[in-house]
Amino acid sequence: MPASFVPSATDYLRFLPEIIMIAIGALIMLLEPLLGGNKKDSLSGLTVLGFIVALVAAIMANGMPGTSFSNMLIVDGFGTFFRVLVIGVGILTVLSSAQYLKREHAASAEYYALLLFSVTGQCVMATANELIMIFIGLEISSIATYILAGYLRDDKRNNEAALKYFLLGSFATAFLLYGIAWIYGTTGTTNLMDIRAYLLTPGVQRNMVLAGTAAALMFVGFAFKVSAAPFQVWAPDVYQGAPAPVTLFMSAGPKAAAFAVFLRVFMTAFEPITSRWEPFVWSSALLTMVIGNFAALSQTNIKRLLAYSSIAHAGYVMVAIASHSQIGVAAAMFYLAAYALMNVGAFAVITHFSRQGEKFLEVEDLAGLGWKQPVTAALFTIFLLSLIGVPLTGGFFGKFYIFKAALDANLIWLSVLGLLNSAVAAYYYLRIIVVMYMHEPGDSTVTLQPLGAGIAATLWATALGTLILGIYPSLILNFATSSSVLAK
Amino acid sequence: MNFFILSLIKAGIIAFVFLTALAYLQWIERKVIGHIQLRVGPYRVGPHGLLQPLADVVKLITKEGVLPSHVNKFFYLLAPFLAVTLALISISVLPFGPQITIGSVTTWMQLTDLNVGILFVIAISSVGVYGVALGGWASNNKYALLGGLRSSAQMISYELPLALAVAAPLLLANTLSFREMVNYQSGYWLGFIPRWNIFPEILGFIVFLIAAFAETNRIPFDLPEAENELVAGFHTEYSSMSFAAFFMAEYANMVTVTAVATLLFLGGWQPPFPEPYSDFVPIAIFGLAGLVALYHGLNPARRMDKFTLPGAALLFLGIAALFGATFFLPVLKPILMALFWFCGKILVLLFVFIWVRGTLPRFRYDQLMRFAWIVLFPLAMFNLLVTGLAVALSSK
Amino acid sequence: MTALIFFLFAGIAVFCGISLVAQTHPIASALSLIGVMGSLAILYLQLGGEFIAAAQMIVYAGAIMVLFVFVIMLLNAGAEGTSLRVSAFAKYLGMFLLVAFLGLISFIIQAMLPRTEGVVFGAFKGGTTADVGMKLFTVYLLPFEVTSVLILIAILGAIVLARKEI
Amino acid sequence: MTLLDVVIFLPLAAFLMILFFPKGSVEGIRRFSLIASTAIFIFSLGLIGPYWFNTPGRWTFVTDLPWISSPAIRYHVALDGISLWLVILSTLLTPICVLVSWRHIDKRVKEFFAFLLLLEFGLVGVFCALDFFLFYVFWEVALVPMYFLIGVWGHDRRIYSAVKFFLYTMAGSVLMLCAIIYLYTQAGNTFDYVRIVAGLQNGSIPLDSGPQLMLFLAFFVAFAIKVPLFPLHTWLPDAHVEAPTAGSVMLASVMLKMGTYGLLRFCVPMFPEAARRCSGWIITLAIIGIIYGALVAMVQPNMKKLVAYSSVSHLGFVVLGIFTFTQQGFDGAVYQMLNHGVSTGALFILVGFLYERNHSLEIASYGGVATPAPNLSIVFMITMLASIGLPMLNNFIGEYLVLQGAALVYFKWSVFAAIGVILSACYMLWLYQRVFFGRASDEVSRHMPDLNMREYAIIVPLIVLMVWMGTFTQSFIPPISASNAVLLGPIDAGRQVRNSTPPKGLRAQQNRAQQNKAGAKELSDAR
Amino acid sequence: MPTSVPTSWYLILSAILFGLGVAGFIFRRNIITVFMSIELMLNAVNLTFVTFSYTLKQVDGHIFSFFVMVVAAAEAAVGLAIILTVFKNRGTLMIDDVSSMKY
Repeated sequence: MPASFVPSATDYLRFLPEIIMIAIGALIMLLEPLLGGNKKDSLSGLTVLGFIVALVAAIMANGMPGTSFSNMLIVDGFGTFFRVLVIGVGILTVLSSAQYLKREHAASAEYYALLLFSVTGQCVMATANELIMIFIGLEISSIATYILAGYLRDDKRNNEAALKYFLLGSFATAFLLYGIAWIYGTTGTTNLMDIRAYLLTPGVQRNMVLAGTAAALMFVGFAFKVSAAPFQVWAPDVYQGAPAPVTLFMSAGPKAAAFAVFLRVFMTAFEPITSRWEPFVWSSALLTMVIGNFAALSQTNIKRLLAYSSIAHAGYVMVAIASHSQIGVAAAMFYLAAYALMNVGAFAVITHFSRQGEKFLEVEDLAGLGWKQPVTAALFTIFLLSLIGVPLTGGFFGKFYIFKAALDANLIWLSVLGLLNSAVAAYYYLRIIVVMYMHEPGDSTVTLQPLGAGIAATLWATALGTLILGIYPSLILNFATSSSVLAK
Repeated sequence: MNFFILSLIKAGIIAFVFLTALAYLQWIERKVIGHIQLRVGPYRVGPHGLLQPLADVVKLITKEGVLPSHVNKFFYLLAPFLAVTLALISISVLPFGPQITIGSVTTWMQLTDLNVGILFVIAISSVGVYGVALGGWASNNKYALLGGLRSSAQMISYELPLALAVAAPLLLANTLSFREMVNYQSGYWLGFIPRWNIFPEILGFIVFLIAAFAETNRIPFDLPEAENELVAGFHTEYSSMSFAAFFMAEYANMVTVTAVATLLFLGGWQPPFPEPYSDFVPIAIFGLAGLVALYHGLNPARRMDKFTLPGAALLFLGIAALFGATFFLPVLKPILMALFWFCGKILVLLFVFIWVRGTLPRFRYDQLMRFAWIVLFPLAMFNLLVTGLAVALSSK
Repeated sequence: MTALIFFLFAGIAVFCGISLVAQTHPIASALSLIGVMGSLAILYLQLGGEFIAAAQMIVYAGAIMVLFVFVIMLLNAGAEGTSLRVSAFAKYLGMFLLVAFLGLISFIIQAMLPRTEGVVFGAFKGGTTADVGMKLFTVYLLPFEVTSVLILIAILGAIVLARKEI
Repeated sequence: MTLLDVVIFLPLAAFLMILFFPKGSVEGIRRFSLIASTAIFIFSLGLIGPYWFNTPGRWTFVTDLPWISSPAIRYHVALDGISLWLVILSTLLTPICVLVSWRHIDKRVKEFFAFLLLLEFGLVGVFCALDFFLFYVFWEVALVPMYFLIGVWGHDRRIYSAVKFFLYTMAGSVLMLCAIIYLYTQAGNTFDYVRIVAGLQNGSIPLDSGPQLMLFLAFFVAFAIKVPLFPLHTWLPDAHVEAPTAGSVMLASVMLKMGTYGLLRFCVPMFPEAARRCSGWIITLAIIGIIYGALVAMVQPNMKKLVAYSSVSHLGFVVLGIFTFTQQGFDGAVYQMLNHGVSTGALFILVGFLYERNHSLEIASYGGVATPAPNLSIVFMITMLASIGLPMLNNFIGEYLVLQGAALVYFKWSVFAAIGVILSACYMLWLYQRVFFGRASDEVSRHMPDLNMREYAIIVPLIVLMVWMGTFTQSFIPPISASNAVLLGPIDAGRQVRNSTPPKGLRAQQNRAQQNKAGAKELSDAR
Repeated sequence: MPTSVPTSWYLILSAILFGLGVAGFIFRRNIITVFMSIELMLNAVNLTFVTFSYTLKQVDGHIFSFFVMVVAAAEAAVGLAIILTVFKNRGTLMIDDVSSMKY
């Protein structure tokens, strides 16, 4: 233990994205009372600016990989990938929130600050190299998201969403912590690499059961966070109840970050005991896909439907984890990027569509959108096709890489069942397309406002991203592959 | 000697002295307030009402304990018990003086020492709120409930500046133990200014004192029991011993807080003057007091004074003689001198408490909260920052 | 002596834990939880965790639980109805599963951990405030600093959710 | 960049261009679509070049470019004798469909023609992709526009049918995807069809009989749904009935061929062992399909449904032909694909004409159409006869070849299958009688003008083609049989490896196979 | 009675408390009690950390449980605020009554 530890400049540079976001978050809160009522719009601009600067910092930090702050953080390609991903989700969330918040008369600095902080937490998760950092990052991200989920506090559904998210999230945290406690007790360390080193030491077989138990407990915690079955019960209510832009955010950002730590922990620290955790992940992946897809079939509320779909997509990523290979990691990374793009896009459409008090969110309300706002509908169709997994979209390649990884790992039945599941999934996505294009317009679409600039930007960006990932996936995939080599 | 027996003896002494002192503290308060308000205070029971506390105790014990029918019995009875227990626990870690040797026994004038004594006191005081809150809630009475709620909010709020104010001297002394804290404060700057923390930490001391008022629910922060709004607040429904328990808890808290203030900021049992001079101070004070009493006894203003004042004079002179005897019995010296200075400082602070009660009006509730968060908290924070900076710079 | 203290406070902790789950009134549950925390603090002391014991009392019992009690009182939450929200069957099944889970954990712990010598008070002296502080501000500097963001969020959340108007 | 690439990507380019047309300029969009699709057709005719007088090497117009580095996905397209005609069939039918929809589609015109061109892109791509991944991509790309064509512009129950269509196909295709990925791994990280087939044949790609069977079944189910083979056919009548005319035409004429093409190109040559093991079952299903389709067609009150079930029947022949594993069977299957494309397409178009006039698909609401519209009844008759399989018309050749192939293997199969031919005559003639003969009701005669110029332009080329294909078979067959011989190679090789006694009736086939081999050798020598 | 107990007993105690917390989370209906059950679980975790710290003679476990406490405090602030808003809008603390969204 160093008696005195003075962080060097490199330490700070590797942590710079987070520092920037924290600073901007604090600045925004300080600025709010100083700005007049009209100028509050500029807060969202400032937030976006902060995110962009952080993004640049994250990319710069990738130029000097390594650990920092006595091994608490590790900046590597994997971390940078997820940093960029969650910051990107943050930008898109801000862009698609402005109009919504104005409509709900709820624009305030706190919203943006919380968003910034939440993304900070996710960045910490992405680069954490120590269970303690994972825990704290997770909590920062989660707690900020709990608040955001209940942001419109006079709305009953918002409250309910926040409450359920909070209770189950904390419950999951307790499991995660109990797992961490056990792994600490077994290995005497909370550093991921040291844990791995310990588990690789010959002659610790006796403790493998303990380590396996710890892994199982941590798995429960992570499964809650990524809404994997059988711990997915919170997701539909929360997604449905939270404000639309927040749903957009939390279905992509926190989920991606949770998967980042999930991957990092299970693929580095727990890699030596793969045989012990693989069956959990395997069965959970299958269950998640089945529950998500089949429950989605009967949904009428579009937010709830997409919530179940998001559960199902978590299942696909779990398949990648179950294949416990480097290809699997790369596949999961690619899939999460594609998923974030298409899901953010889909929820942005819903944000655009929802009305005061979260009205007009039944699938049937989209009737005739295809002809009232053809561009919105076309973009939405792209996202839905991508969610189905139709070629030339990011979703397709995501699924492809994942099932390829699974087949490489000889998980044949899992792949077959997973792919059949994705065929089932096609049904409910198609229903949305059907309603958009094949039903006559109703009240909801007739009174629809034109697309706001922020949401339009989000939609175009995500659609373009989805298509690029679908037509030329090497762009992202090469980076994912090269950075899927986790430091061990 | 056996550790347990020694501890038992010490605990017995401390408990006896402390409980008696608590009873008389109330007498002192009534007296002082009386004099501030140009009254005489208790006067009838015993000379100058000196037996009044005893009478009060007898009264409270013999009174019928009323258990209102609508209360939650378990919690209703638990609350005062909790309050008084928690209030008394803190005493166990407070030192009253240095290490002493009596015959073959060497011990500290303290029940037990913890490395984290200061943390312990803070911990106990932070739990102390339950007695009040629970009592207010269990009474099933809206005034009592409001009193309980106010008190819990107030105590949580003021605990922050309190703890922050405590942290600053801890930084200076680099310890959490009361003993070492007092040791750190020994010695003098320039040969005559005592090295007490109050001098560098005057701001911290003020914050501590103000927060202490609030923590003990004293005027001007006695909102929880504001008579004219809340009909005595959380203990409205209480009577007899349970009422006494709340009262005792309040005074015990006062003593604890002043004792902590003394230990942290006022040098504990360290005398304010260098050694040879300080030794004469008690002799002078008690001697003078004895002489004054004697004078008044010889020229009595009232009939009773003929007997009481000479008695008091005798007592004071005797004490003065005892202190004089320390020059010949060095064994006694550390005990007596330490006790004198320590109790003296506590008494001065307690007097301030009473004095404030006699002079200041009560805050409004919102003012009280605002004061805590907007004035006291930043001040304490600022103080801590400056102290930390100074310590960091000077250690390099 | 150590064993005596352990059994006493472990007993209190378990009793209070059961009471937390079994009591119908939230205040009673809250007090039970405080009881658990208090006895755990003693056990921490026994295990050489001076600082953590004090922190347990200050942070948990003194701040968090006060907040709970405060909210319970503020909302004047009444006792739950006697009926649990699950059927009797599920209840018994749940109990059984719980016992089974505990048994399993106990078995794993007993079977897997190397035989340890008894806990002796004072055998581990590394848990003083100084030790904790030293580690906290060197190795664990970053988590410590990052935690401040967490606190900020908590404040922000309380403001967002509980202030008068947005 | 070869001509083939041009033919593949021109539809995509046209699709994108249409997207930029203003919504209002309906006429402009129609004209543009017609010009573009005709141009594509003309370009595609150029593909015949190498096949004009000789049978060139195995693959022509090869383009092989890297697309995605890891996993190694390549843009690998090429043409052989089978693909050639299927591509041309697709490009031919697209302008015809544009013409068919000229007036018929009056809502959301821009989107309709855009989807039609996108569909063409997918179809052409499917028939020439030689990278499995690329094949899958085109396969799915073709799916989406068809879904919209049915769902948006279809009839009353269009949504149900569209979703059913999509889900059936999707379910099959994910299985195929799974198999493709597995194959990729087994083959040492390549999706390349040519390399995989070669590897499977020379044994450099290890594949036990168990996995082989699974892979075969995965591919087979995907293709069989598309064909559709008997128990998996239920989506087809719905889709046909509800689709707009152009949709039905594209669906019946080209999309169904994706399934049979897949069987021929992938299933059989890659997994000969498994194919042989399953062939008995599959042929049974095919024959059931032939007879069942015909019987059900007979009792249909709805013209489109009747034609749809006749498709089930006809495609049963194709599957039968493929799974005889004989040169004749293969040739007949491919030829039957083309025939079916032309004649059933024409039938759907003609039913569409009737629908445009009387707005009904029920047979009962017609009768005596021959009186007010004699020309229409003549072209309908020719088409109908072609569909029945009258000699001199196209279907005859295909069915004959298939039956011959079947008879070589097991005579009773051909007997059963021939029942289908007879039944088809029954239901077609009965249909014709009910629609065109008898006394025309007032309503029919009032709403039944004869063919106009546009309709002539649509139907006459098809009629000509039917006759041509029925009489000058040699214009089409040589490239087909050459390619088929190559595809048949592994099956024959596999047969020789098999040392078990062939089942009853296979002996003749074995002899025949020797001749086939000899024939194939001659052909390859000829090159 | 033994004069001292092995550390595993402490661990079993923590497991029991954790299990009780889970039971409370599942069986209780009052939101606040449910929340308190979570706190009980966190306490159990802390005991595990401190015990392991003793076994390993390291201070890291203490630091971890310190962080757990801090996080628990933050969670409590936010969680209770959420509970307050729920109560304000619905006037109930029973978890069954808080379910406006159904399948």
